[in-house]
Amino acid sequence: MMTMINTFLATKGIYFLTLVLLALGVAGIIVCNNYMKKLICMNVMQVAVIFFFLCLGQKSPGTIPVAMDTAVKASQYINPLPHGLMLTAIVVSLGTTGVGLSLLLRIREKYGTIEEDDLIRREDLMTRKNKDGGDRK
Amino acid sequence: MRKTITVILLIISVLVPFMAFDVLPVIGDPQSAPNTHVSDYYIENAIEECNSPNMVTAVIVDYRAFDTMFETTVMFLAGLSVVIILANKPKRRIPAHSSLRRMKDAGGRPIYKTVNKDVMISVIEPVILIYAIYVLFHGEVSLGGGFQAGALIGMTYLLDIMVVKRDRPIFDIPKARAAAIAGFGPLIYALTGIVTILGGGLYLEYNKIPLPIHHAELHSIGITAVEIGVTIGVAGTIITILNALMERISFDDDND
Amino acid sequence: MIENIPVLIVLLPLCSALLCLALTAVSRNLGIFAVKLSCLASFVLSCIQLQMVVTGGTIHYAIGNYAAPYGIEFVIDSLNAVLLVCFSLMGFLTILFAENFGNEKRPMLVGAACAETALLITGILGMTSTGDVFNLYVFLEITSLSAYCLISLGGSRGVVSAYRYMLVGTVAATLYLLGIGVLYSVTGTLNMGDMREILDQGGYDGAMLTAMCFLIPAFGIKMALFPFHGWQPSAYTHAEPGSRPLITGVMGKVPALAMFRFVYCIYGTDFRFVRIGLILLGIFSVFGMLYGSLMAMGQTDIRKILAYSSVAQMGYISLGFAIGTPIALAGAFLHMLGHVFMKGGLFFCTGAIRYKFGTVDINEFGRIYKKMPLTCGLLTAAALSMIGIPPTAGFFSKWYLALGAAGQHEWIYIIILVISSLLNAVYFFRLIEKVFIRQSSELRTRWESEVLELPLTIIIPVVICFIAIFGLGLFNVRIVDILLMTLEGVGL
Amino acid sequence: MNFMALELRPLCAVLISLTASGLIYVLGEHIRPNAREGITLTAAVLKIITVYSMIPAVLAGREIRLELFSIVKGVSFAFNVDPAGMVFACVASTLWILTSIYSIGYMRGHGEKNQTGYYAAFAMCLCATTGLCFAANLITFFIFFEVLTVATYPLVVHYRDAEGTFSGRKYLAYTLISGQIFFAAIVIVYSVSGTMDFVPGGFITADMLPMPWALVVFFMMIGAGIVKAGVMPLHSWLPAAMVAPTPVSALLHAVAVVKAGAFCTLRVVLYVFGPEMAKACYGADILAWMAVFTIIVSSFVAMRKYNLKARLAFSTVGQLSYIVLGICILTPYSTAGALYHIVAHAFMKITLFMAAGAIFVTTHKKDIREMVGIGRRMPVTMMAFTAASIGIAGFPFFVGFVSKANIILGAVSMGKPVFVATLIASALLALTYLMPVVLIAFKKNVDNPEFAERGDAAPAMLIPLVITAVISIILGIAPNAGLHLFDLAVMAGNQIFMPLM
Repeated sequence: MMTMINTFLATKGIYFLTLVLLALGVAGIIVCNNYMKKLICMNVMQVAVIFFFLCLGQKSPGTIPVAMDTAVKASQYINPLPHGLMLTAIVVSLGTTGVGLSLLLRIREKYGTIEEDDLIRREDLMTRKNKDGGDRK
Repeated sequence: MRKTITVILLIISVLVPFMAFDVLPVIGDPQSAPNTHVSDYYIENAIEECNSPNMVTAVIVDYRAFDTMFETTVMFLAGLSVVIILANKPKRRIPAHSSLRRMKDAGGRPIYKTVNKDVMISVIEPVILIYAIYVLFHGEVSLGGGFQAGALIGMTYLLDIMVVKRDRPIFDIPKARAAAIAGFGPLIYALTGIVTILGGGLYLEYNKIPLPIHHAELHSIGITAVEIGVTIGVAGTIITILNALMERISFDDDND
Repeated sequence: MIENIPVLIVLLPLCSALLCLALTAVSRNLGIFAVKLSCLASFVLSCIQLQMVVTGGTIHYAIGNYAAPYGIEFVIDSLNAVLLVCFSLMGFLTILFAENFGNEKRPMLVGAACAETALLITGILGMTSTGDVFNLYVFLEITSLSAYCLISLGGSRGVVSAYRYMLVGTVAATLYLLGIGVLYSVTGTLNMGDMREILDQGGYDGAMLTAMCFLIPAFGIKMALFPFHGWQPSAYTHAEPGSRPLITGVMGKVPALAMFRFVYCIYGTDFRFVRIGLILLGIFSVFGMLYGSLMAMGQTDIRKILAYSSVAQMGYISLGFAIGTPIALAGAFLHMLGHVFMKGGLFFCTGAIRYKFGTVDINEFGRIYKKMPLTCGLLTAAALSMIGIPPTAGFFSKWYLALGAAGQHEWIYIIILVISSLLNAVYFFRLIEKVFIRQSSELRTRWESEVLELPLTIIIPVVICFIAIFGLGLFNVRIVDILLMTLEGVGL
Repeated sequence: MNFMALELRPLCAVLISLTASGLIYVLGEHIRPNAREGITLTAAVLKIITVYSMIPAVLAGREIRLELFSIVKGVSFAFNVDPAGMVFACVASTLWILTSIYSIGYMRGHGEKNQTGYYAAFAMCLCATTGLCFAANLITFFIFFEVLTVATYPLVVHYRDAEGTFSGRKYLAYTLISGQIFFAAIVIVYSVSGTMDFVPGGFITADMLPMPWALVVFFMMIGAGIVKAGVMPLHSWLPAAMVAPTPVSALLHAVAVVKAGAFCTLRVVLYVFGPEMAKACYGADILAWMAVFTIIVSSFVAMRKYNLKARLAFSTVGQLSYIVLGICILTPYSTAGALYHIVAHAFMKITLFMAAGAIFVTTHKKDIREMVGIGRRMPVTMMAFTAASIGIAGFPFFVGFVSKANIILGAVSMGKPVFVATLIASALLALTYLMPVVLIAFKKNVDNPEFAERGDAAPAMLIPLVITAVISIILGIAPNAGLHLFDLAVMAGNQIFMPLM
């Protein structure tokens, strides 16, 4: 039993960790009431996927993929592709976070809150106000 | 309701991947599919084909250069979006919570008096800038590249606006202008591709750049050109976002 | 030069978007003009490309001249050649239309919004053409980011719905990334064609099933398929009016195309669990078709009606995928094409009515047809097409869907199609009733002209959508033939 | 070149009305009413010429066939002018011009609003009707059938009031639901048989559709037809649609809509399923009994209605079931009779409706009980009304006799005494609900001051209704007069049953 777990952890344990991270991110997005926390959870989730990809690029005897001399053997260096891909993913998540933050800023300026239930209450209030205004006209 | 969904989702998201553990490769296995199929080609041919010992750079800006072009565009897009989103201010504002009402809309950028202005401007900033340029041009051979260089330049700007008063900026770029400049970064990238098309090749086929030199050199030139584009794009975007946010945020420690 | 057309179609809107702000700073209309010109050029090029594909077969365009699994590849088969024509046309029309909704006093903001729309078009066109799964992700993010921004432009409600969409959309993108990560871990490639070849060797069923568990919710969220549609109604309702036709008409279709690519082109119908996936998809679509229509009945805001009807219409498209025979797939894609013009057209009408009268409440639409006959003509045509009255496009796509379902003996799908069209009829005839029959209400006209009912830049999209709805209907066989060139090989 | 021009005639007949409709919708508000109605009349005349010019070819036994382009994969958008379609097309195009003239009188006399929309939708209806007359296959037929459904809707809601809206909704509910079911049935038929071309005698065989399914599909297809034809219990939209102006009622009842339903029944029973299959799956029998039920019940309902138009509406419900019954008896005689009844009923019922409309415009009377002595004020109108009433009852030397006699002949030859009895009884019932109107109108010794002096309807209304009344008498005496419509009907009947004999 212990050996099984040990082998599992040694060979594939890291996947488990990334998936736990992912699950935490998803759960956070659903559970959290605060929009800022949701944004953080979103980032956690993205980081989990980035880990996942980097795990795929691991190679046991390999080193960083910068060629030391002209004769190159494939087994010497780790897989450069996931790193390249994840650079893109990081930039994308950065961009998304930036947009998310600025949206949050707008929300807070308009509604004065970034708590979800509070916000929904305020939206309802606004709708009712608009309707009343319409009737009065 | 929410809790139930969460529990279900958590169970699914942990359990479903469990069946995937069987199929996922063992960590560090040199014979696994991702480590053999395409990656071997990249590792073995990067120097010869792209004249770039840094294989990650070769992948990013040569083999998969098209991705990176749109990645830079995503940066630009994010900057532009922040500008657009923050361009409108609500006219009538719902009164904030009592907890929030304490924060006043001070306006203006915060000034950190703890940082020595003279040291910052005369010593640290030039060093960072030179380092950025080094990182930019050296990305091809060792670690580094356009993103890092752009980020460094952006940081210089951040330092600058932290130490200089608002009315006397050293280099002050309005956010719309900055966004326009950020647009030129990906444009340089895209135009590099257009040049290769004009040279008779396919898009971003660097060895068709119409210059009379060896094709390995052409790859270097192409890579450098797109890295410059990336740098401008990233630096411009960071400046844009900083400017846009600074106009709106009043830090809590403003009045301290 | 001619062989570079696939990439130029995507590049032209991109370059114009990047330049748009700088050009706007030079002169206030120059940026928008450049974007318009590039979108038109991109439409023309995609028409030429369609011709090339029809005569010469599938185009493989290796970017950087690196052969398929090593570099990024654009694959233009007859399917996405047709879709590219349709999407680029809609992009051009939206750019024309959007110019009327900017804030006159802030030219830089107008230019920026225009750049965002152009980037949205870039993302859509790129997602349609690409043959690389990671490249698809990058384009997906470009599409999403620009959509978040354009939705947030529609006032403070828009900001909130954009934020919600952003959270859900990012979850979808992350799930997509995870799905392709799993596929990458067993195949070691990111190229769609190469992935198909490796997966065809067999023995990857577990990984494929896992990836499918991630991919179906991912695409489901992005295309607003029924149980994942939560973000959609408020986002479509509050999006910026100028670019709304593009967001509502085209944005949901591209993930559907990507889903098709994964299910039929990468997985293939030999995949052991394909039946389970298709039945699941069928259940989603059936409930979506009923739910969307039922929800739409209860609304009074025309934008909300149309948003919920989109949930139902996406159900039609995924129903075609769930049936899976070439003819049903052709029906699904024909519906995709038709729905671009129907929903886009209806939102052009909504925008036009809002532009002229400043209202979106259908209870105030009393007899506006007297004042805007062209717009109301399109409104009627698009509504009839949604219901599926011949000879509009909607009828023929429904015909192929039903024929495919009959071929597979899925009688329940035919019954649902009939019920769904009748439910559509309920709320669309309510709309027609309001427009043509209700007592005229007193609406203040915001825009007056002796000659035209609306500015020319609104009339052109309206008229073209009108023609397209009937053209796609009457000449559907030509399009279906072109679509079947690809679909014959991949369907059940 | 000449050959090409000949072949395009069915398309021209459709396009003329379509063009007229488009022109009226676009230009209607910008040109004078005279010009607008000029468009209608010109189109009507052109259409009549086009349609009539095809009669000799059809009589000679040639079928004018025109395949345009593929409308769905494997099926083309095709027209095929056969005798049955020709009969209906002749009726519709002839009556269009008369109804148009009458409409001008009625609409102007009554000062109606929304006339542009009215004329545009009317032309659209005629376009659809002609299209479905000449349609060569199910999908072409269905396209025009649905266009007709939609184009009639604005006419039903013409007054834009609450009542009109309600009856519009009712109309749509009935026709759209049945239309969608028809659509599903077409899909099933196409997927089992692989063809959709109408064939005299049908193309569905028992091995394509096993028995219980054959009956289900039969009723799914026939549903659309019998809803439009107003067969009970699916008739209730038709009396509700009475709120529309009288010319619209004339169109619904006489020219296009209900006849399209009857024609749809004809096509489905005899050209898709065919006599053998229709009999084998018991569809024809069930339908025939529904028709018998409708004929009797509608007569009794009509007696209790005192609104003239409502009474006429229920009369239509009954008369249309004659056609359905004639089709379902499945003999050449009865089929010819049913087809000819399309002609007969069209001319008689349009006379009645035009008369009712003329009375309404001239005296604003709707209720029969208020019309005592009206014959004195409007003698010509009421004479025409009388003639048409007698015709409906099926008296010899009136057009109704020819058709009913043929249907009865068919029933006799099939040995169905109940059908014969029903037909004869209904003739008497028709007398009992239409004759009172005539008797009240010409009641002697009444001095109703309203109707004291003579003042008949305006010529634009009077002339068409006199013409239709005269035609219905002429056709009764000489069924083949002019257009050889009776020959066409007989030809159609023979065509269908030829393979069986």
